[in-house]
Amino acid sequence: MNPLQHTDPMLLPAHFLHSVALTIFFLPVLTFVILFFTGKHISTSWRSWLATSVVGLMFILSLYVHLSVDVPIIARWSWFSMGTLHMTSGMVLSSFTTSMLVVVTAIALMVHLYSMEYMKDRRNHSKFFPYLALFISAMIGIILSDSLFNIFIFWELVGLASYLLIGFWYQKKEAAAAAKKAFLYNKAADTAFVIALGLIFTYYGTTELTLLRTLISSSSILVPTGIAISIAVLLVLSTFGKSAQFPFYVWLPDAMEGPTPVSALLHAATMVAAGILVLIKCDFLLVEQMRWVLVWTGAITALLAAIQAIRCYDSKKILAFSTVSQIGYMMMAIGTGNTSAAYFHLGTHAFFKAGLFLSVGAVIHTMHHIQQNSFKNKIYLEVDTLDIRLMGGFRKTMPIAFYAYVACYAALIGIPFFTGFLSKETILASLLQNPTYSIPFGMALTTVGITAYYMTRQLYWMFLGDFRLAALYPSCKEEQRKIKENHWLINIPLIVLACTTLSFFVSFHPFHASDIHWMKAPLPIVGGSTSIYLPIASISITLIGVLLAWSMASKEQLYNWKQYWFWTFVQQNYGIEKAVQFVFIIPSFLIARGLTYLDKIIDMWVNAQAYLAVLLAHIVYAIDRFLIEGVLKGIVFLIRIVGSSFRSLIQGQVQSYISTTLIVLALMFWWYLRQLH
Amino acid sequence: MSNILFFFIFFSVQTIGSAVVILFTRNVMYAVTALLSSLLGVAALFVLAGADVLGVIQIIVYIGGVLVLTLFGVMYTYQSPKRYQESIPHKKSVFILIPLLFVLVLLVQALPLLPMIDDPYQHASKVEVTGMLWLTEYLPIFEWIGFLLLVVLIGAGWIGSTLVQEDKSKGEQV
Amino acid sequence: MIPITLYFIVGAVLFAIGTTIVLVRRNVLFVLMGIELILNAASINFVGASQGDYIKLSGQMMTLLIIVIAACEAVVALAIIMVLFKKAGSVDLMELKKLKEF
Amino acid sequence: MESFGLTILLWLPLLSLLVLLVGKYHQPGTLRTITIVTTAIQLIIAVLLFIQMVPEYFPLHTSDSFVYKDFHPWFTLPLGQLGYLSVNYFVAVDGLTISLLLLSSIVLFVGALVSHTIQFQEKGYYALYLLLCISIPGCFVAQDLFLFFLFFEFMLLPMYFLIGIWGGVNKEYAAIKFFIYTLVGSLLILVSFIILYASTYSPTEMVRLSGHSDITVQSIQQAVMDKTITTSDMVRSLSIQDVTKPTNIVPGSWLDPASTTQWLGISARMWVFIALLIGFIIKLPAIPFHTWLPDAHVEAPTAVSVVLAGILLKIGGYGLIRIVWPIFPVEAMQASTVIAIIGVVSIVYAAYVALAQDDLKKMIAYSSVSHMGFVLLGIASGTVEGISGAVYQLFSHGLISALLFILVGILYERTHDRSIAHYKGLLNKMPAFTVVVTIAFFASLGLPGMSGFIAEILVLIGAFQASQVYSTIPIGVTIVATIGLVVTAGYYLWTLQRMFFGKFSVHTSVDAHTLQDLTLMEKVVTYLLCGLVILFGVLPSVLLDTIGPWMQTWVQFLQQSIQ
Repeated sequence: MNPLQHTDPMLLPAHFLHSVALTIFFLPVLTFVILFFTGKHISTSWRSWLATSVVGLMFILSLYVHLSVDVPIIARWSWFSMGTLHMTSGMVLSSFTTSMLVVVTAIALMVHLYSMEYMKDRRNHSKFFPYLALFISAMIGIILSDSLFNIFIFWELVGLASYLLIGFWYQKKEAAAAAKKAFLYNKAADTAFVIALGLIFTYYGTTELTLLRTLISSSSILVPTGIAISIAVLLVLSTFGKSAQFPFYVWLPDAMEGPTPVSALLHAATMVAAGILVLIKCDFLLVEQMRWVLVWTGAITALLAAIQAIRCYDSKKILAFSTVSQIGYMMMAIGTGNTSAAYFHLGTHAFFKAGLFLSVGAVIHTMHHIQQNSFKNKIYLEVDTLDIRLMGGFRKTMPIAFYAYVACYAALIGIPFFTGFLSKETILASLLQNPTYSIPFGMALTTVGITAYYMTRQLYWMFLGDFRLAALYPSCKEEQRKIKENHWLINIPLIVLACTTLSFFVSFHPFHASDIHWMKAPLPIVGGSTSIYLPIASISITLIGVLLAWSMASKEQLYNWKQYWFWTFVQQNYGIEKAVQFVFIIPSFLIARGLTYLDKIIDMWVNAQAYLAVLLAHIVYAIDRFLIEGVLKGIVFLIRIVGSSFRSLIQGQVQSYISTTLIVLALMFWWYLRQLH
Repeated sequence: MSNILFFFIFFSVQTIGSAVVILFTRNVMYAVTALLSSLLGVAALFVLAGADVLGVIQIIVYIGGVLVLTLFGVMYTYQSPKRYQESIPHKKSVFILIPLLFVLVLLVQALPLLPMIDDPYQHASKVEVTGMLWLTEYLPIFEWIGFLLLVVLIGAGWIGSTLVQEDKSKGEQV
Repeated sequence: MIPITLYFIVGAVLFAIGTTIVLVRRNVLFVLMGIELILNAASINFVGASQGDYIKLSGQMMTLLIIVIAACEAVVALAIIMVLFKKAGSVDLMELKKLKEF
Repeated sequence: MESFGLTILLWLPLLSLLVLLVGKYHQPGTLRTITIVTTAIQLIIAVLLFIQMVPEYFPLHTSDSFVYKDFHPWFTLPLGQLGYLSVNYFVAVDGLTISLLLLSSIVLFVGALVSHTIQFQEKGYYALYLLLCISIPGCFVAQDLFLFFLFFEFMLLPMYFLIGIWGGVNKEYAAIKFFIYTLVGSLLILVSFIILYASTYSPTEMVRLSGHSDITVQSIQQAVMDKTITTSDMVRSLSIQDVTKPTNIVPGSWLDPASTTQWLGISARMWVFIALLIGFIIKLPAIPFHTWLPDAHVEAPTAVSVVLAGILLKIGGYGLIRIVWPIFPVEAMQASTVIAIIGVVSIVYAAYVALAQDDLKKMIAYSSVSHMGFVLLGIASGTVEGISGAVYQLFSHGLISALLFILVGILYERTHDRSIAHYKGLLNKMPAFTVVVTIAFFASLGLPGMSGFIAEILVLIGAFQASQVYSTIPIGVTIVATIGLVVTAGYYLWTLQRMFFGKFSVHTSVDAHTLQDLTLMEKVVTYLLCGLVILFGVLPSVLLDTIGPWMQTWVQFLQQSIQ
């Protein structure tokens, strides 16, 4: 060994649990590789079972790790080195990270079980499970990594996996466009992450979060306030992209082009959760001076997305807007410094949002089957199977999906005895504690009502009343009746997820989250509702929303709100996309065009140089031709005359040759004899 | 003017005159005859210069050998009187300048260089000395010359023989 | 004795005439005769120049050499003339232009 | 004995060249087999050299810093007033060289594999290709600037003919443009080398040539300081070690740091630095010396584009790291802000221009310019991260651009149409091709897990650090560079969306029946490159642990010089 290569004190040996955790990480990577390369060579059911059982194994291992971890244990090894400079990879196992691991693997397991049936007959099936595995492994990477550098890597890989999965049905033009849009919005936000990473590395010398935490808390490295604020702002900006916050959130509704299980995973556990997760991990980097940005962005996002959901008819997009809105709550929580509340809401939201997506997916699945069967009967339903205006009456035909939906719905709008109520109360309470955030608090409270409104509306249109598609195509009535209930593989995840939304699952106190027992409390839940008035207020607002929706929904006519400019504006994402188009994309293309011309100008300049050189050559050639060559030609002409006169002597006759010889001989004699004188 | 000088002039005129005849005649036979006269004149000039032996050799070799050979040549290449009669093209008269150039060189450059030789032994015979030198000092050279002559004769014979062979082959073909 | 100058002049004239024959005449046989004349002119010069020489007789010996060479030359030349005549069918130098370069 | 492998690596193609030229081969493919076997042996040797290489800390610019080394005196030329020129056959391998040697072996091997598209005058083609197989590794291992320049020029000539004879429609224009641009560059380099020659002397060579035991380096240096040795008696060497040593500069010469010679207010040292910089930047290329590249790449046949993008551009970066910066450390640090700005402008500018291209190959060519901007930025940063990133970018871009050009070549070979707008939904027809294209595109846009990411992130981190360590590169400049990342992602994804996704349809000028998926050979080549890209993306330690110490000594040298 080289004596100069000393052991870096930063490096830490690995614990046994780390190898288990690494196994959890590498299992989906392995699945990805195996399934990607075997492709269509193995059957659909084999592929599904393999992927699902791997995720099941991961879930069990995660539970084991979570239950084994007591105090945070960290491993750190050198990933690569440049001389004595090491780039380290760290892994932290704490109750926080491992509980997140459990949440992600649990939801992934549900989604896998669900997908086995849901994706069975779909095109391109051979790619679905590998992409899903990639998605999950990247997410686990974010959860476990202790180094921001590594987090960034998995962060981008999550983006890649979402790109592949959103564009899964690549033949649909919209799907390809949505995938590109999602990736580009994320990439734009990621540049902020790159810059933040560079600044952190420059000013702190490491990107290991545990080390950074120690450095900052001990104030051993003094960083200019401006830099510290910029780092925080940049980190927050980058999470706005992944977690779909204003103004980056416009990619999320479009991302509904992907298969429904993907949406469930993306909204519940992986992609949008990643941003919140990173913010919670980097909480100590978020300086006080900029936290208001988080609160305000969260409040604005929550409100705007909720408003957009009011007039939305796409069953999945409504849920997408609700996700954006709920993530806004989490942002607010982080902004107020109550990261545990954010984390709590993240966990509860993961379950009930997955449940919502899967139950809605079950309905869509049925709709899809109705459409397919109609095709068989030569009835072509040229309709959007996601449109809630065409649904209805599924309460009777699909009771399991309905009740699962209702449970998750209750959790989302914040009905007591459901998990969502607890977590939302905690966030609202922490907002209330800071008097400067009274306006955001008001917005958040308003959003609670709006959420209740649009979710009730969706419930009403989807499950209650009559089957409205049958009004257009009467034969569908029969079809709906035929499909009684979904496959058990779809129903089991629905039942499990519905159970997890009950508040007993996390806390025995139905109105207060302080005695949370959910597995091991990952973070101490601070706050909770301090006054009795807050729950009352929020519950009443929720009830108002529900009742309003009930009364409005029954009266709401098909296609009747579109003429108002406000709703048009809302449905166009408040003009954000237009603004992006005008401020970034069109200028980009103009710049590209312009620079291409500039390139041509440079080229022209180079060519002009070449032409000038050629021109000069021609001028020189002309001089050469008329001046120098003229003189030469004259000489040649003279020589030719002399030559031809001599040549007349040399006509091939011996005598001519002799005469020449003799002349020369005579001259030589002349010369020789002169010498003798 | 001594007798010798008279003879000298006489034979000189004979030699040069005959040469002039060769230059101008159109008849080859006349030319051969004129050549004979010219060579005889040269032989006489040799004798006048005290080279008796050379004069004899001149007559034997030239008149006996070369001239006869030339006559054979004339006979062999005889075509027709028309072709036989040739004319000198006017264009070629320019060539006369070239010999004159040599004469000029001689007169202007060479003659002034000549030493005036005083002859102590007026007209003493050189025959004896010639014989002695032939067989002593110049013997190897003459051996070589003889050998050269042999080679030349063989060569000439060979050249001639190819002609004969060609004739034969032609005859056979016909 | 006869002055060498005279011999030289006679030799020169003979040489001039021989050369003229060589250069001017068209018949190869005439050319051959011209060459003989040139050789004789040279012989005259040698002999004339060695008038006063009674010991070495270099000039005479050289003349003898010339005579022999002349004989050789005549033999070979005539052989060539015959071949030439056979091949070209002519002894006219104006018609023999094979040496012409183009 | 270790230099034996180096000798074989360098001169084996010459043997193959002789075999190729002397024999008559009627069997089709024989010539290609010879070339492939030759490059394969070169690759194996390069890999063996790499594996045996022990990462250690060597003092830079002494002959000890080389792991494999081969030194033979070549000739000594008396040059009158300018003393004696001592030229040696001096080839050696160190941390920087081994990475590029490995890269060039890989790319040349791959280039030989994809040369089957050449249909006429194969003998000439393969002969020129083998000549490249000598000159390119030669350029990397040469430690004498004379030798370096020799190899450098010998690379130019085959390239000119390869583009000019076997190229596309506009090949003559492209070849001449390439030739003139590069010639201007090499002219500047040559002039700089001559000035370097005139301004430095080599005490070690003087000791070696004198043969006296009592003459030492110190005594000679003392004598030069005392001016007892006149300039006409000095032995000068263009060995990189000698030229880069500051103590070897002749006192009072142009390049003497104490000299006050100025022209237009810029010191002579700075002028020579600028000349050398431009000479190598043309090769790199960076804005505004880049316009030869799109034409040359587009017109060249596939294998030649692969070699051009894969290795030839790297020589620019190599020259900057190996020659320019060590000789002129102070000037380089003075100019580093400007150079970083040139690099950033290259990144953003070329990315934007690529966005506007309709020709797939041209787009990739511009992306090369964009990626080479990172090399310039990394070198300008002068930090360990930055320089490692730059070298890693050289390596990674060599692999990725080779892959990209092979893929474009595959498509062009089938349809003779490279227009992006003429294809839609290719994924339906060519699934394997699309998968590889997607991997290549994502690798090129710097997705983590691929080699390009490591390079770019290291360069950016290095550039950020430069703002703090030397306060040379303003943070804003680096932030602008990140815009390039987004635009790069934009044009690649847009191309993917337009060409590969959606329903299948092609322009009427394209024959849809010719669109076959990858053949076995193409699969082997592209999967190999994909595998390498991912390997070096996931395990950068494979390369960086070996070459890292060299980078560190390089930066230490730089820091010592500017103090």
